Amino acid sequence: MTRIARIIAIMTGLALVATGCLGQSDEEPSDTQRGAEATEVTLTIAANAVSGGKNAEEADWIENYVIPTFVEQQQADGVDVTVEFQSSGVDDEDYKSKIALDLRTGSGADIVSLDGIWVGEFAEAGYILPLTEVVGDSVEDWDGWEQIPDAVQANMAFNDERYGVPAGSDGRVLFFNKDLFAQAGLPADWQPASWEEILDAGRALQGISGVTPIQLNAGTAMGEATTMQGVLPLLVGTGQRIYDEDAGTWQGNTQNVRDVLTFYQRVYGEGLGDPTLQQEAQGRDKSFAEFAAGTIGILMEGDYFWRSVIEPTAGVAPMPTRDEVVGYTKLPAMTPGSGLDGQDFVSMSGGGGWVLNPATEFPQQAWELLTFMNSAEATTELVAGGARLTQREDVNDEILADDPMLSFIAEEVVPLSAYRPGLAVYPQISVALQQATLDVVTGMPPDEAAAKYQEAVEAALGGADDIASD
Amino acid sequence: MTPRDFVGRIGFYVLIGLVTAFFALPMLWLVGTPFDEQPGLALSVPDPTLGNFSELLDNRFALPSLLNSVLLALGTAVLVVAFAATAAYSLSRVRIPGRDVLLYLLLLLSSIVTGTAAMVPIFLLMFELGLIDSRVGVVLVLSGGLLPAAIFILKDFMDSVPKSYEESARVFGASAFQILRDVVVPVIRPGLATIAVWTIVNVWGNFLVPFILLRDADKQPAAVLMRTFYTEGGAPNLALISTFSLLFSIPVVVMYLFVNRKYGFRFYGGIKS
Amino acid sequence: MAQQTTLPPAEQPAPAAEARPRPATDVAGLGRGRAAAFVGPAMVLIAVFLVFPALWTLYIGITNYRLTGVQARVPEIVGFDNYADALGDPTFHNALFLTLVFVLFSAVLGQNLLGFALARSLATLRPVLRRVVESLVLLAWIIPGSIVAFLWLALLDRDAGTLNALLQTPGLAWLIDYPLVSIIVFNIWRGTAFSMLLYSAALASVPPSQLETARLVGASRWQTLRDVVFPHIRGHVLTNTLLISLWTFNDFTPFLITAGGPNDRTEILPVYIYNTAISGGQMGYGAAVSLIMLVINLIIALFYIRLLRERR
Amino acid sequence: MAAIKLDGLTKVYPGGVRAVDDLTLTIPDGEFFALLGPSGCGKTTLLRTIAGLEEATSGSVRIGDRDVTHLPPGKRELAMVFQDYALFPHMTVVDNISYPLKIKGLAKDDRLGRAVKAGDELSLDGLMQRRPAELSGGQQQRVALARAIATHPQVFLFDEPLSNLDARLRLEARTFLKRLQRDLGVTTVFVTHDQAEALAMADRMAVMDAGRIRQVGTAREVFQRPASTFVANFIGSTPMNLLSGVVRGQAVNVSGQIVQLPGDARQHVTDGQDVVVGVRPEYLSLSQSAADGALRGVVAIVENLGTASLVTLESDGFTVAATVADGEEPAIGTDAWALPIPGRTLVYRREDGELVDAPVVAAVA
Repeated sequence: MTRIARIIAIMTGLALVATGCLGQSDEEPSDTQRGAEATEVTLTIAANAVSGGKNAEEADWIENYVIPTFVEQQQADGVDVTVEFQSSGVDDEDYKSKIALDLRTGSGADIVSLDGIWVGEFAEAGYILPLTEVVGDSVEDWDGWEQIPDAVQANMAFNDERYGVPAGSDGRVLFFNKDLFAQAGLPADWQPASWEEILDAGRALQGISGVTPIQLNAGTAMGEATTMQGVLPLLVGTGQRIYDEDAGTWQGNTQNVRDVLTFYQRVYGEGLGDPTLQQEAQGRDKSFAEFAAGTIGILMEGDYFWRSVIEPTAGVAPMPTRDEVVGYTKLPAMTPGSGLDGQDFVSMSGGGGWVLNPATEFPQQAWELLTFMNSAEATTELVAGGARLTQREDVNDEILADDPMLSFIAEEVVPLSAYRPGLAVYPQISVALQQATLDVVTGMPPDEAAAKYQEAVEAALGGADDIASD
Repeated sequence: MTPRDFVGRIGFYVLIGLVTAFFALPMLWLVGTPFDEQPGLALSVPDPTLGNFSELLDNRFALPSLLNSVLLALGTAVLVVAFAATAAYSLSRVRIPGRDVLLYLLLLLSSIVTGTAAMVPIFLLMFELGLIDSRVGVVLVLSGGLLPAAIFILKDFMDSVPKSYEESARVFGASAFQILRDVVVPVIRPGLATIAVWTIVNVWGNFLVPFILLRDADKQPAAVLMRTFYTEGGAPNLALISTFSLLFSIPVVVMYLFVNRKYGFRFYGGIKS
Repeated sequence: MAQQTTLPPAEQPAPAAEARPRPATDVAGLGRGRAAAFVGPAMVLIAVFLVFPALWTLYIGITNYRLTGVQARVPEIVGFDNYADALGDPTFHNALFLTLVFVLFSAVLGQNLLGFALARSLATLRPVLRRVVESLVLLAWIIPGSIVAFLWLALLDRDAGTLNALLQTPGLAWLIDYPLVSIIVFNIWRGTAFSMLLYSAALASVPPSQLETARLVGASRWQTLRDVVFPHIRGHVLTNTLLISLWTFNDFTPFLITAGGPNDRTEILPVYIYNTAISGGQMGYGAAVSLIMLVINLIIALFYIRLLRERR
Repeated sequence: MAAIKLDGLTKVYPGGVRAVDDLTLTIPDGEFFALLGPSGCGKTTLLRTIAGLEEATSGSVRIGDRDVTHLPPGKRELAMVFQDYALFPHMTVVDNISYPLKIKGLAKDDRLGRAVKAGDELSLDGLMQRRPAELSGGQQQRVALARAIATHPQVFLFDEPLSNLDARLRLEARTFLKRLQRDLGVTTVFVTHDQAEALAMADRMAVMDAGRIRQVGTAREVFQRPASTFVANFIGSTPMNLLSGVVRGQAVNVSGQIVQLPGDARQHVTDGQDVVVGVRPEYLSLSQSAADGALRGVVAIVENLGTASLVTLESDGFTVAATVADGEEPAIGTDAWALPIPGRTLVYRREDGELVDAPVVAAVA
């Protein structure tokens, strides 16, 4: 009976405050020292990782290393800590929805893994707060910050405030098949200096039958892969970010966007790419498989491709000859010096990090756990299984010494890298970009596609005020 | 049999054969791929291996998630069958003004709640009710969404059962409950079985509701686990997916076979043959 | 048997509605109290876990609510802007048109006709054969959607697909070249079982004597169907068409196969809502489209009822 | 065993349809009583109201010395056989028969014993473990009867129990039911729309129309002296000749021909009154020559009824049918004369269709 009574009470209550119930009331700043003296503490970590599934290494690291080690350390200090792990391991959008719902209701885990791109929209929604507001000024004193490059820190920052600690980084490069290059008479140490040189290499590869010279992600079916491993790296090669934070404007129908779309037109219009593949729902996976099978010449991807896709043993599209056959090179700007800040080469980076739930009962202990997770030992432990880029320079120096590819990313690519804007409207802009590439791939002239893109951006932003166009 | 009939009969069997092939063809992948050493989308005659299964069984969530699915599916089925049966019986036998309109309306509303747009209200409601991370909560939400259609189908079904059964039992002095238990339920049992299977099938494949409402990975059902067999880049791990698909299908298939054998898996069109 | 219950005599000025047999008010002797107790639990559950969230969703439809961002903190009531936006949006028109085509061909025609044909022809098959065919059709219905999606991806795959291997058409990208047809055929495959079950039962209720009468007067197959079988199963046709249309209208499974592509050519309404509400984060807009979907469903339902309930 | 007394019984359905209208009737203990009438006349509603399946709007039902008006059906100590028998398809024959006993709380052995006994009485031994779907229509009917008998009720109610049987079986079942009822001596009410069935089986019957009883009586009474043109029309395997006419002195003028008024009718009619003369074809003797007081017509149709033939004569303004013995049929197209047998002619008022010697309201016992 009580449950029914409760349900009825809640229903009437909710109906009464219907207008207010969707919004999040601004809560008063709470005591950052709450629970600091507790001797029995329960902390929860949530991540989009699950043992035996997506991001399994991370899940195993949390369960097998972070939790027991931290609990032991705390016990030594006389604090009885229980740490729980909420694992998910699903599609990013679904994970995001779940985390948003949790944070919105003031429930959910104390430490939450978040993609850097979500930080802005979560902050705007009031779901997360700057670390100093959750924990206090002691956040500044953490010695780990010195080890994390500013560019990487920016990924978990919003409006110049740190909202979380980054966990790793990456960069985009061009991968190419040296065997095919040799057949086409191209050098094994290929380093294009401009987009034109990429097209030249593609044309050279065109002569080999059964080979798709260039895989440049395009279309809506590829989703964010089109944006992150296609449009945006090209766009920064023209000298523009998709969102200019200083001016507060988005790229609309600009020359830069048209340049990017023109490049797409040349790749697909000249038959250097496979337009059908771009439209298949499983197109990206198939492009991986084809590259692994040696039927794709050049492919733009993040280092994830190297360490998780064509990794010779455990990759999803394992390529036993990876180390000998696959070459990688920085992505050139459109023309030398045309890149962002006058760079000759460009890249985009992504990556996630850890934020603290503002509603945590134990902000101090949660921070302690968070810093432990981002300590050099813990970070080293995380990447023990396979090399990958971490957020910490000291760790990278140590573990990447044996991995030329990742050292290359860490040393040469990340410093050139740009990040996506973490604003709530970004996904719609991203879809508009994907659509524009699709239009071009299926035959629409770049000018027209760019004009259509402009309309979509206007619809998403509710007006043309914050759009740059020329 | 005239030659024309004969040709017609041959044509009929050819047609049946084509339809059968149409329904069987896609399932070949499910049967073959789990045993393939290099599982892909291609259908190949595999060199049979059980490697994929041992890889899957290394996943500590794999088998428990099937159990979780069973719990959620059975819980929902019990609730839906019990409540839909009593409600459909009552609605079929007692005239309530506007009941048909009401049923249609509920049926339509149920389409909203099963969609993604209702995610926020459902989550907030369950949060206020303290039913987050509770299997009971998932069962309640799923039941609420499935009940209208279940009542709709069962009422249709009840309407075709002669009322003289119940009247006859009343003349013997049976109580309303006895009538329900001894006469109505046995008579509409194939319908109840159908609704139960329908419910289980719906719950079995539902991803969003359990995913949003459950927190503990150990409580997540197989439909959620299935979504974890992708890499961070979104590429499916076909070895795990194909193998798990097979395991994931077996319980519902077995259930269907069981129900089919025991109760006859069909709708009822009146009692008189 | 209800025929001669309580017809009013001709001398009494009975309204037209009374001219047909009246169902008794309470055959089971439930009484009002027990009837309410029987309906009660289901209604409470539906009210709390369905009607309430559904109404709330409708309310969200008049706001600019988002799951994240500023609008998550302070959603504003935008009235019917979402509806105006949707109704003026060509991608919505596209989604609506695709949905109607999808429902018409895959459910109303495809599942209905194939289900009916199967129900009719299976009765004449040998039991063993019948069980095999029936089970296959039902399996397609029972296997969870996420698995089924893979089955069809494997079937229709451009390079390694079973269908291309079978038809000797290597490299034919079914999902790119014939996306809508593909998901229509897929949905027929997926959902025919329900219609088959329902029509099997319905056909059993057609008195054999009437079928024989039709044969005696030399009616063609088609005439028999139209004049003898159909009048008997009219109600079942209504129920079936209504349910499968509704389910197909709200079916999300095609997303797992084509993700709405290529170039939105299979972006049916549920996929459209997913893309706007979840991927695009526009919960308010998605909720508004849900209501539009509901209204369209309602119109379709009313249309069917008018079409098929004329005898009442 | 008990008598049934209905007093002022009325059943009004929501919507205002009076299915049973202020009906008073007594059925003595042990009587086999038929409710006869066309579809929709209220006979089934009346039966269901006696059973308690419908609640009376007003009036009372008494069974024996108990007022059962407000008792639920199960407490009225009666058994009912439905038109479709209502055998539970999921129970075997023996379970079906013993189910009421189970409801009444009898021990298992007890109810099995009684079920087997009832089954034996109705020659169902050997079928006890079958399910209803595996029985023929006649067998199903016997199971329904056995189920009714096994409860030892005070009253049997049959709702068209023979209508689902084929013609031959129906005749057998008729005899069988009648014998069974006589042996058991249980007061029985049965509903039928088939007048032959009612005539053959019932001790007494009530002919109903529009929720009211139009006549109550024995088969002979109802057949020989239908109390109204309605009853007259309804009873008899060949319909009664009903001829409209006007009283002229000692006779009735029917479209120019004269029919003598029966003696006892004369005092109830006035000269010039509009009446209907009723005479059964069986009570007309046909001759090929003119006879005094006979109706003349041209032979139009001859129908063979087996042992007799029905001859229809056409005249200006009316047709009249008469039966003749086998082999005495007149030729078609010839003139013939139909002479009413004395004392068998009935006269009805044209205005309300009632028999002239009867009170204005239909006879109610």
